[in-house]
Amino acid sequence: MLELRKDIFADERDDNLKEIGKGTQRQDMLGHVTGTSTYFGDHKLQGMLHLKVVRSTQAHARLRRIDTTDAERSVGVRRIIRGADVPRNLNTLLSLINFGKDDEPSLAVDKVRYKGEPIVAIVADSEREAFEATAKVRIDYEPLPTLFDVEEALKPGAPVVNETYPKNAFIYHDVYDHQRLRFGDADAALATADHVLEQRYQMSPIEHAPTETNGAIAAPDTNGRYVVYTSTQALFFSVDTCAKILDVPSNTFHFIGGTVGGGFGGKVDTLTEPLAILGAMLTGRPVRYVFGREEEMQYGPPRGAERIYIKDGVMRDGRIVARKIRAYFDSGAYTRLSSYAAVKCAAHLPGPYTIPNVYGDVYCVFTNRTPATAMRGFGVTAMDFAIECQMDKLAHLVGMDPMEFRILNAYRDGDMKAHRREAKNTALIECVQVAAEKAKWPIREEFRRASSRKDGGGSRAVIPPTPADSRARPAAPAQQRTTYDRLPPTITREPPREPPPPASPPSPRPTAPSHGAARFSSVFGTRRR
Amino acid sequence: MAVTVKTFASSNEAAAALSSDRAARYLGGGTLVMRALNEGDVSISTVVRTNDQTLTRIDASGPRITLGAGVTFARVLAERDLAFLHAPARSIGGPAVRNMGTVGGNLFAPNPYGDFTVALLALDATVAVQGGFGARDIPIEEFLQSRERQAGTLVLSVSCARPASAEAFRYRKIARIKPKGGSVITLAAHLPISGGRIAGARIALGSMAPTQIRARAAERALEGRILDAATIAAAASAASEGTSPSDNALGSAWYRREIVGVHLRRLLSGQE
Amino acid sequence: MSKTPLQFRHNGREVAIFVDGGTNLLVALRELIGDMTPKFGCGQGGCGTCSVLVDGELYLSCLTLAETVAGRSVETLDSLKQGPNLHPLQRAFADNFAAQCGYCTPGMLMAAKALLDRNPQPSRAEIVEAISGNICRCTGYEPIINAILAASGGRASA
Amino acid sequence: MTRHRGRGMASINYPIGMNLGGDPSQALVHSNPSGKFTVALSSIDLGQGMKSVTRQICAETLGVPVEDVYVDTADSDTGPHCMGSFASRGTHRVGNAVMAAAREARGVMMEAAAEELEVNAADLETDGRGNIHVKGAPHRSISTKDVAIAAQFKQGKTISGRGIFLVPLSEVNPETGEMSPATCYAHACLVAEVEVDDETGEVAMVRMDSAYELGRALNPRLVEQQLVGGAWMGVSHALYETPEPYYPDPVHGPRDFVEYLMPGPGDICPHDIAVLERPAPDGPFGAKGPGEMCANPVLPAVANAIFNAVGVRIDDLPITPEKVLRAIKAQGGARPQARR
Repeated sequence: MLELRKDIFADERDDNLKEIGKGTQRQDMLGHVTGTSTYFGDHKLQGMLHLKVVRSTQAHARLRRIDTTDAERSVGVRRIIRGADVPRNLNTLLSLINFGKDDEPSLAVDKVRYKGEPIVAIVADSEREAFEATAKVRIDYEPLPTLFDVEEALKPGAPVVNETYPKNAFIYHDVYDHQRLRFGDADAALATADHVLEQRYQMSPIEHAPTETNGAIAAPDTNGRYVVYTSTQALFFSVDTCAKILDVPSNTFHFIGGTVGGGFGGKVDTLTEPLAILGAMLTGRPVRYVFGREEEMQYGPPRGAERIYIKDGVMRDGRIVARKIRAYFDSGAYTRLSSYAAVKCAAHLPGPYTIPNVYGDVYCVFTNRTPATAMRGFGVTAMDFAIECQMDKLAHLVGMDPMEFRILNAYRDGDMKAHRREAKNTALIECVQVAAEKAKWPIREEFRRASSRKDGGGSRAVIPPTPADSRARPAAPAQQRTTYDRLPPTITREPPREPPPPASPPSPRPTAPSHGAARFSSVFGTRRR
Repeated sequence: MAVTVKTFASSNEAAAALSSDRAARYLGGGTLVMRALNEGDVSISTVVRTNDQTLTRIDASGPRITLGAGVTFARVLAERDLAFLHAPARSIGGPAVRNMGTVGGNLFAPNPYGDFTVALLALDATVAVQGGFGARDIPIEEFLQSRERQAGTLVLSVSCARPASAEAFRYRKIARIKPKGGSVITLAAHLPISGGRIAGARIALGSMAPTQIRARAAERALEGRILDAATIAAAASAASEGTSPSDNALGSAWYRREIVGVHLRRLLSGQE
Repeated sequence: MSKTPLQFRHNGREVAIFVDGGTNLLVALRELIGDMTPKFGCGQGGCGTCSVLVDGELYLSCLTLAETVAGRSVETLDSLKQGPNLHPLQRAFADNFAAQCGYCTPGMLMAAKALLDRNPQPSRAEIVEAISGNICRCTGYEPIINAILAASGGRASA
Repeated sequence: MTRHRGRGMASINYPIGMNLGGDPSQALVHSNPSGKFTVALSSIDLGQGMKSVTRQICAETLGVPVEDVYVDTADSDTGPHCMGSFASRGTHRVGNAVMAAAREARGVMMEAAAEELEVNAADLETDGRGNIHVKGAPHRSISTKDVAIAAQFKQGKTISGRGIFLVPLSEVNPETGEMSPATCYAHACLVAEVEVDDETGEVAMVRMDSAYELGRALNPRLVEQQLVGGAWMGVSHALYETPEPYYPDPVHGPRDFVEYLMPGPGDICPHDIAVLERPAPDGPFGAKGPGEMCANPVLPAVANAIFNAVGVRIDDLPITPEKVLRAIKAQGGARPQARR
């Protein structure tokens, strides 16, 4: 079922190693099959309390009043935690690497921006008692108009989801509401292409659905420290996030994890740790906060949806001459990690192919849904779906075998990629050849002979003249603080920017396409010349 | 307030406890009530159960079979005399759910659950319930139509006539996931044959309305006819008539209407 | 809060505990007895990570009211290993690399044991049916099916 | 009723490590007095095999058997910093950090052995079975255990090493998107065969054939785990999964594993895999990282196979029976394309 093709690229490898390359048993297998691998939830602590959160029933609403009077009197309740109890109740995950602005409270204070947003946390003796108390919290909502579509969100006059980003889009480089990629002159090339195909692709959100839900157990330790058993996928990321939100030095915490029941990207966001620790700080007792399955599925972060428009120009012989892409990441109500994925997505354009003219705009958009996060293939999975469906359509359009079409356009060693770095160590062609062979999918001799190590570079290594866009109007001021933040504003420094490149000499405007050129547009539902 | 568990020796006492306490729920196999408790449903504060042996009795010897409400799907599957109910029983959950889930509980399971009940509806079953005012038998269709109001009653058993032949009763659950998946739609057909013609056709559908329902238009298309291609086609094209499916995570109302006839045709003509 | 006394056999050993009303068997096993091998995956009956055997039958411990096992025998994964020796199913899961994150593994093994106890030489289809109530998010199921085939003396289909 | 078969393919690449770099990971390696090694990490094993693959990297680099190495994850008091287990960075970033730490520890171990054997450390080599001997003179040998004892109790040396791996952060040009997103890329091509029911829109997987290029399969069994499980997830994303079935309308979100659809053990198909290894110049032993990219080619390959089977293009994931059926009806019936 798995075959190692040692014959390919053999000259680049030393296969005479002792441990590397062996199918050694997993270090954790004995623990797994005996049920003795220790996950965060397997820690049993004396006097442990249970934390549950009250979640918003509204997708977008102002919070007129939060009444916890009855909940406080409920049997078994040890502590009610509200936004004001969170030392720094505004954070964005990537502030740890200076990317983006704090935009998300741990507990909502004056407004909720997605259904399921945590408003109040309740720490009680038992889960049942915590549940009973959550049912007694009364919240008075003033519903606000909701936004669920990424393109609607970008229209002028759309309701503002997240006041940190008043245009409902993440701001890149303090200037743009999208990340750009510009390589060559895509419009000019599209105008001279034999065929132009424009299509729309949509990926729905995806839930990570690990069999172990997100959770943490925090307990007071000696010397004023807290020990935290956690399901996090990123231990120090979580430590530092908790230190920031709880406004204490990071060595206040002793995080223990490392054996996690599946993550797939869904255990990076550090959602349970800060509240569990805060609960332990406020009660002096161990506190456990674990997502239920419905919580995990609906209010645990998903991989966000993406909408992608691709417009390609292809010649009759199968060469793609231009690829123009507009992509929208649906980040949900807060940034989390989608902003970063959009940059990764831009870098991924135009897929593993050498195309001389590439144009990309990638947006990270805010809507009133559960904030999205990373997932296996983050920033790339949906784009690969769009690009590879598009490749199949293009091959069909020019009457080529899809395998041969891939090999014809594949990037090779020495080619210039659209993000202006040389392609090295490429192997797409060989993968296509081997997959064709395995599937008994016939491809012609010249394509069987192609190689990633041949015929790249040269004219394919050139950075083409790239016309400069007219510079967009600068967006809203970089720093916006909201009522959540009790600290004086601090300026988040973006990495210094290079000045925009000098405008290339404008390339001559292309003439009308040659006769017989077919142009399709699934986007506008028209077929035009 | 913790949950109070009340265990009674007889179904009478259990029924009385159930009908006297709005916050009480009867615990059968646990697949509904324990799930609700685990998920923080604080409207349940009393769990009523009984060890009454009559609730777990199976009477499958005669032409009319009776299943105690507490009979599990695994027990139905273990009973050779209940072969006609094996397909619906096997379509419930995975093995653990079949070991736990009960015939009585299934009557209360909302969409996308409640597949066994679809079979019982096609078999014109009778539901024996014990309410605050004593025991009575209710036709299953009536029971399902008033299911919302049955929360305070205790189901004792269900009974139905045994189909005349294996051919006369057919069941199919359409699920996205195999072998264990939630119902997109569920179909059961009871087609007694008298003198070569269908007499007393019953077609029951799951996930085609808020509760399991009968496809009366399809039944009419079958009634009194020979089960040939034309009859099957007529029944299939009438299958969605009178249904009111909803959108849910497993499929849309549109999709359910589109495929119900296709699957009824396949079921009646013996196609995969 | 009143507690209910509960006695049952846990992996062959008599245990006596006090449970709160409504406590499920999973909580009783993990928090009151300290057997951490059954896992919480959903509390809804949908994932099978909490699977145990009650009188030899596969049960979802999260949906089992603890007091209903009074006087009965409950077996968890902790009972499989006999001293230092792995059960053939455990050995086969290891040999077939049938675990990644390992979280579904205890439930999978119990579902497999329930099958093999009754049907020592199951077909592939019977194995698929037997593990159908257990979610694995990592492996794609193929190695698990192969492991159970191997443990029953069958040949892996790969 | 007709069921139509079709085949489709897709080819992809995938960047290894956090985009733009700037994502360090550290490792500490030390020996106990018996010559057994511990690797301390704060990286996470989510099932992908972090503990196992770093264990093999450490053993290979030290020149000791894998049984003599134990990897400890993740404790913020004892494990040095790691950015986290995401972005296909485990094997590449953490692997490199472990390699660096193991190299340093090996240096001390060889020095200590040299002192015991009264030779130059440069003349020594490890046999991978727990012994160190003079090159070309295997009888002049000392066990790693004896070296560790000597280092600890006689020479006063710690056989230990520190390692970090950092790809420096790349800037992004706001106008052109010029950047250095990754230092190496994995590759794949996958062929999917499906069967489409033209009356119900249901799609069943028939088989998959694939080729994945991963730099180096450090442990082929672990690679197989990722590729088999990852392709299953790809099928799941292509045909089943969504927490918002009516996106962008947020209604009817699934609440449990019955409503959240993922292929069951009865929905899987044979998958025949070839692994290619073109070592990454900066990968540990050339390795890249198979864990994330393995799902990606499946989605478009399945979509393209559906087109081949019935002639409809579904550009909207997941490709549910409803979407297929609507498209077939809109087209006036299935239009099977040329068999591939």
